[in-house]
Amino acid sequence: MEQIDQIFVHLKHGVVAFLPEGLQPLVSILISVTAIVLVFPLLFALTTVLERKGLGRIQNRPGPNRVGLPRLPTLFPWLPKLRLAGFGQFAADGIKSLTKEDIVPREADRVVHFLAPFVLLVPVLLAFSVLPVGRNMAALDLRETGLLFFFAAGAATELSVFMAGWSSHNKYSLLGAMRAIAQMISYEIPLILSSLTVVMMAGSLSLVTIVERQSGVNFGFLHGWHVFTPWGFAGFWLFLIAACAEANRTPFDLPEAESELVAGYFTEYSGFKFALFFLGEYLGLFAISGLGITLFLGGWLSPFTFLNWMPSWFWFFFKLFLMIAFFIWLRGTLPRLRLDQLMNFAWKFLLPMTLINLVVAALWHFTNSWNPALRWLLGAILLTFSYWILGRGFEAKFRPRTYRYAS
Amino acid sequence: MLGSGILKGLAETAKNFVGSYIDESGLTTIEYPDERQTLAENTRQFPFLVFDGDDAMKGLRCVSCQICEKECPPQCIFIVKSKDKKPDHVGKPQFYPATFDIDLSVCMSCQICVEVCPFEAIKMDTEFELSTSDRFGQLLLHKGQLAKPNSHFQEIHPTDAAVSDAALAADKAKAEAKAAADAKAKAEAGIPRPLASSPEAVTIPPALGPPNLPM
Amino acid sequence: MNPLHQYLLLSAMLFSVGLAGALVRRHAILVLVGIELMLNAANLNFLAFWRYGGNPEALTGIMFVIFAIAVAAAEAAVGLALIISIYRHLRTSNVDEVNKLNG
Amino acid sequence: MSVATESPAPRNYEVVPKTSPEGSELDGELLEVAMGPQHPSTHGVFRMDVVLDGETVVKLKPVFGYLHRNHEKIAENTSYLGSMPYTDRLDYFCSLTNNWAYALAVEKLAGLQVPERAEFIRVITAELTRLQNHTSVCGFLLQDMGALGTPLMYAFREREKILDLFESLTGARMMCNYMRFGGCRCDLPPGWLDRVRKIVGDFPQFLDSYEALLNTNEILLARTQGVGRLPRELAISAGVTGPMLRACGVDYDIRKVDHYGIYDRFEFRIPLGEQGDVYDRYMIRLLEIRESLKILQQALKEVPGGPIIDPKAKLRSFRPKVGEAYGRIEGPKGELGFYLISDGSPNPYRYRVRPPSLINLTILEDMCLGQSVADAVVTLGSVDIVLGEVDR
Amino acid sequence: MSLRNLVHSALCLAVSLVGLALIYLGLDAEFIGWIQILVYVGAVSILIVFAILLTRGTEAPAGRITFAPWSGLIIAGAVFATLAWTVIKSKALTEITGNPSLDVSFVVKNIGGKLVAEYVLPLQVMGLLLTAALIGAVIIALHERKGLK
Repeated sequence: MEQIDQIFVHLKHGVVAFLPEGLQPLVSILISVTAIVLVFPLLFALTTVLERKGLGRIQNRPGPNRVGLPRLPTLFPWLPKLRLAGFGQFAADGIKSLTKEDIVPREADRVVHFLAPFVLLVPVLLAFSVLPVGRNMAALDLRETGLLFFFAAGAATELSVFMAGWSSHNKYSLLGAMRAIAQMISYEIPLILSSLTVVMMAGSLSLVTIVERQSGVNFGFLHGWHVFTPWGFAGFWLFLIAACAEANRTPFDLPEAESELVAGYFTEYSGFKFALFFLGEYLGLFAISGLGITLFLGGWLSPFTFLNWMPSWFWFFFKLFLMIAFFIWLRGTLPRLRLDQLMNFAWKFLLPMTLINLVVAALWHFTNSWNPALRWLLGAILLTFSYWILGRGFEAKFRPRTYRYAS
Repeated sequence: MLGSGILKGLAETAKNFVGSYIDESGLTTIEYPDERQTLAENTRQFPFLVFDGDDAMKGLRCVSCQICEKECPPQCIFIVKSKDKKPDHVGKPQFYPATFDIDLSVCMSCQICVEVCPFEAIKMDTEFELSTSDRFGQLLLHKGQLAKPNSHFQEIHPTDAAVSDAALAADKAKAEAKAAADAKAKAEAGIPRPLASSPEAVTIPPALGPPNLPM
Repeated sequence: MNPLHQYLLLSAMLFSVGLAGALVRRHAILVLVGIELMLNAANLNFLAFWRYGGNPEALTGIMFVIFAIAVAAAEAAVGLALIISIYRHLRTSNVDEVNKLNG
Repeated sequence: MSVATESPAPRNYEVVPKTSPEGSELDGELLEVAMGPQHPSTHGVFRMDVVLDGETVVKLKPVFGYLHRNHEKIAENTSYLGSMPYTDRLDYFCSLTNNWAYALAVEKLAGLQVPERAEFIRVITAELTRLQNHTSVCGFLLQDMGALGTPLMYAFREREKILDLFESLTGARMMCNYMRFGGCRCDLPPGWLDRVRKIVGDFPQFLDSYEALLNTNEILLARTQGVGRLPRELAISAGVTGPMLRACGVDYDIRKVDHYGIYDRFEFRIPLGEQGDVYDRYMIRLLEIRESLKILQQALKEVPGGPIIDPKAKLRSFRPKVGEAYGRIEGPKGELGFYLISDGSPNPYRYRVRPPSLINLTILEDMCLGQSVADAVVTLGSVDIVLGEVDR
Repeated sequence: MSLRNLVHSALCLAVSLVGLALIYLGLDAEFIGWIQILVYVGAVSILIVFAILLTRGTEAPAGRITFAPWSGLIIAGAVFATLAWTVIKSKALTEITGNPSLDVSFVVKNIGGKLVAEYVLPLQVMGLLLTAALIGAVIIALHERKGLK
């Protein structure tokens, strides 16, 4: 089992060991980079199909189920028609986007227009490098500043959004970019503050250390994930909401609100550049989900100690899958917020909640000697109470109505 | 509490998601080329001209009265009346359409031509795969492409066909009775005159069962 | 010429570029950009001295830079708000045309 | 329409000139966006010329006519019967109610009596039409709000069943062309009423789940309440009808006012809103569906036998006597009326449609001013327009 | 600084700030480097482009070099020359040989510790300053709008 768990690590070490001493660090890095660049885009490809299938099922339709392997009757006459339940769709989409005409508006700022998708993609891919996807499987363990690196990389994507929106010379793009930036800046604060609780408790900015800190065991079988504490639970949901907004997912998909802004900041992109934006968006979602998993859901740790025999990377990707499924589920259900409501929500609800959560986390830290149940209850009560108080303002304003009938 | 409505909605979509795997009847999608829906009997797509017998051009019921051409709302029917006449199903000599074109790209499948036709000559087809690769030539359908046998009509619209066949049979019976009476009268008068046409020219398919019409 | 020299020269260059921008360009935002550059040049100096100075454990340079970044952010926010406000009033963002107080 | 005088669509990125009438303070910050005619949420080829201050709408001009097909003039040059299939294409979501309104006008003109069975069939089909229109409109509204089609798909799933009914009755799913002057075109196919009963019986269950999906959803509440508010007086003076008018609290339903058809035989209530905002419009539609179900249940109990068309009605060479008539019904979108003048010829001398969508759309600017673009889109969705009817 | 298009200038500023952040990383100041990217690239440069858009200066020739370009350049050049001369000639600097292999693993923890111990007063002041700046910026930016309505 240990072997399977560490199979990729051993593989890498094996390859590296063949090389001369001087090349080893370089090749080691290159292998990690290649792994990231291969695995996550592949995951993206699968996700697009899964998302469409899942949304289809939510909406009572089968979703894509036609495209499988091309038959190529001249080459393989014996090959039957394989539909693979529609999982060939992503290849078809990819080929389509590659072969489509790349249209650049006449008035666009060509250089910036060209650079924008790459400026989006590069930081997002960089962000993956600090995520530990399994035991000993972080491409880069920044002992000092792992989390900070992640957020710095995330902050750089805003620039790309602006570049795309501004250079297209399209009003929808511009409005979409303005919305996206306003939203990303606003939601970065709750995002950082909610992850700050974890940093406080783990006492480290290193994601690897944070995962290791969660490996404690409760009740003899349950791993001590942060989500099993009141501040971790609240923090996880706050993080999830903020992550949703950072990744521009429903109900916070205003920047690309189809019914209002056509496609938001990438309205004027077509062909492969559009695909890159799409890829960047999804990779951003994966990265931020991966961060959520690392911070709150125990990273690559299994949920129960008796499941420890399963490989650690399996658990990471399984959790990632669940997170993405949750995002798809949200997308299939919820309508979209309005910009001012979005801002109000960020500043008047999320921010106070995250601050209170910080206080609760501090309380948790200093009541270490208390009875665990009491400690739990105290945190839960504090958080529920503040949630209720903050939610009341909304409920006073908006509520379902009852209607009268004409006599 | 804030969020309860969202949770309710999520539960609903989850129910539908799971339900779509448990009970496939909720999925209304029909995977078209592989699966085909049985069409309702009343389905109407595009008109066709009914003919009796085996020879399409000979047995065409249309007498080129041009009512449909006049009534057609988008004016997609084009008829040129013939110079000569040929016998219709009761044996009466009638004009026939020398040209009968319907423009598929203009037709809006309203069925008014069928309703106004006094000769049961034009009916609606249920064929809907009408696309062609040539938008100029092949969308204008000519008489030869439009003519379809009565058996086709009986197959796609059995109820309507029964009514129409009964009406035609009644017509024919009446005409034959009249002809017989005429002949008798003529015979009685002692001046034999030939019938307008030879009865072999008209072949009428055996009428379907008795017209038990749901009214 | 040790590394410290190089960093200091770079910082001096950055400072001069910022200064030139602030002096030459008349667009208020670009003036602000120039000031940002100068601040960053100062930060670079602090870090260089912290790194190569005698007492890196004291972290004085880093602390200074942290505060400088915070101040710079605040300054940028207020400065840009002012520029927008001025633009709304006077329809210009050229610093030379903002001369209402000149009487 | 204003299309002809419209200047060509503005360049993609254009600053409003400094000499805007608002005064020099605001100019330069305004953004003029032409939403449509190719825009995902304008329900067809409709254009809103919006002037935005940031995201706030300061000016909105609805521009329509892209789908103008000369409907009225064509009808004046075809026979009375020939216009019937064209009425299907006015509001292509509810062709049967369009048919009915037109048939009603011609029946008034020609003095035809509709047999009782036909009246029942008309009520049943019209209410089925209302069901499918209201469910899908609510779906479209939520789609405009960003609910990614889930409510719309649920609505379409139910609509599909109703369209199947229409198909087996009239031969077509949307372009039914079913009613005739003095009755209906053909009788019900065997077993049709049982199918309707089953669908009507299952519909409340669907409605419950539809309402559970989003009705109490906080995002929906926040997006719709207080948005696109239409004052009662403005609604009355602008001639707004249908669910939009009733959402403002005005008790006006032509089914109750005119007693056309046999509606006075059925018991149903008229739900009324208070605020006249998007939420009210949405909820009024959902409540109206329940009332329609009540009508359907009552009507399905007692469909009589008999002829389905007035024996006096002629298909060919139909020439009503000289005169004029206005026939109106409560369509799903509002008062749908046909005004006809006959000069005794086979074609109407004047043919005029009162399209509810168009008249409800005229007050779009009043509802959207001062709100954000997102609200304008939602407000447009709540008006329930079909461009076939708006542009004619 | 010489580009005509203001947005291009702002984007170049972002690039140069990223470069500066990389230099900070080279100086073993990881924390500051990432903070630099987070604050400058993520916030300040975005703020600047926002301001550019709001003042509609993107295409306007308002940013042209008009006033006394040469005097400004000369002053800047002189400043650079003086600084460079000082740096190169400075005796004190040559004595600082530096500590080429600095273990920086203590930095982040110590920053936290020092912020709430030695530097607690500056931290408070900084918080106050940021709050004041936030409120001030909001008031300045919103004030005019209110007056119009």
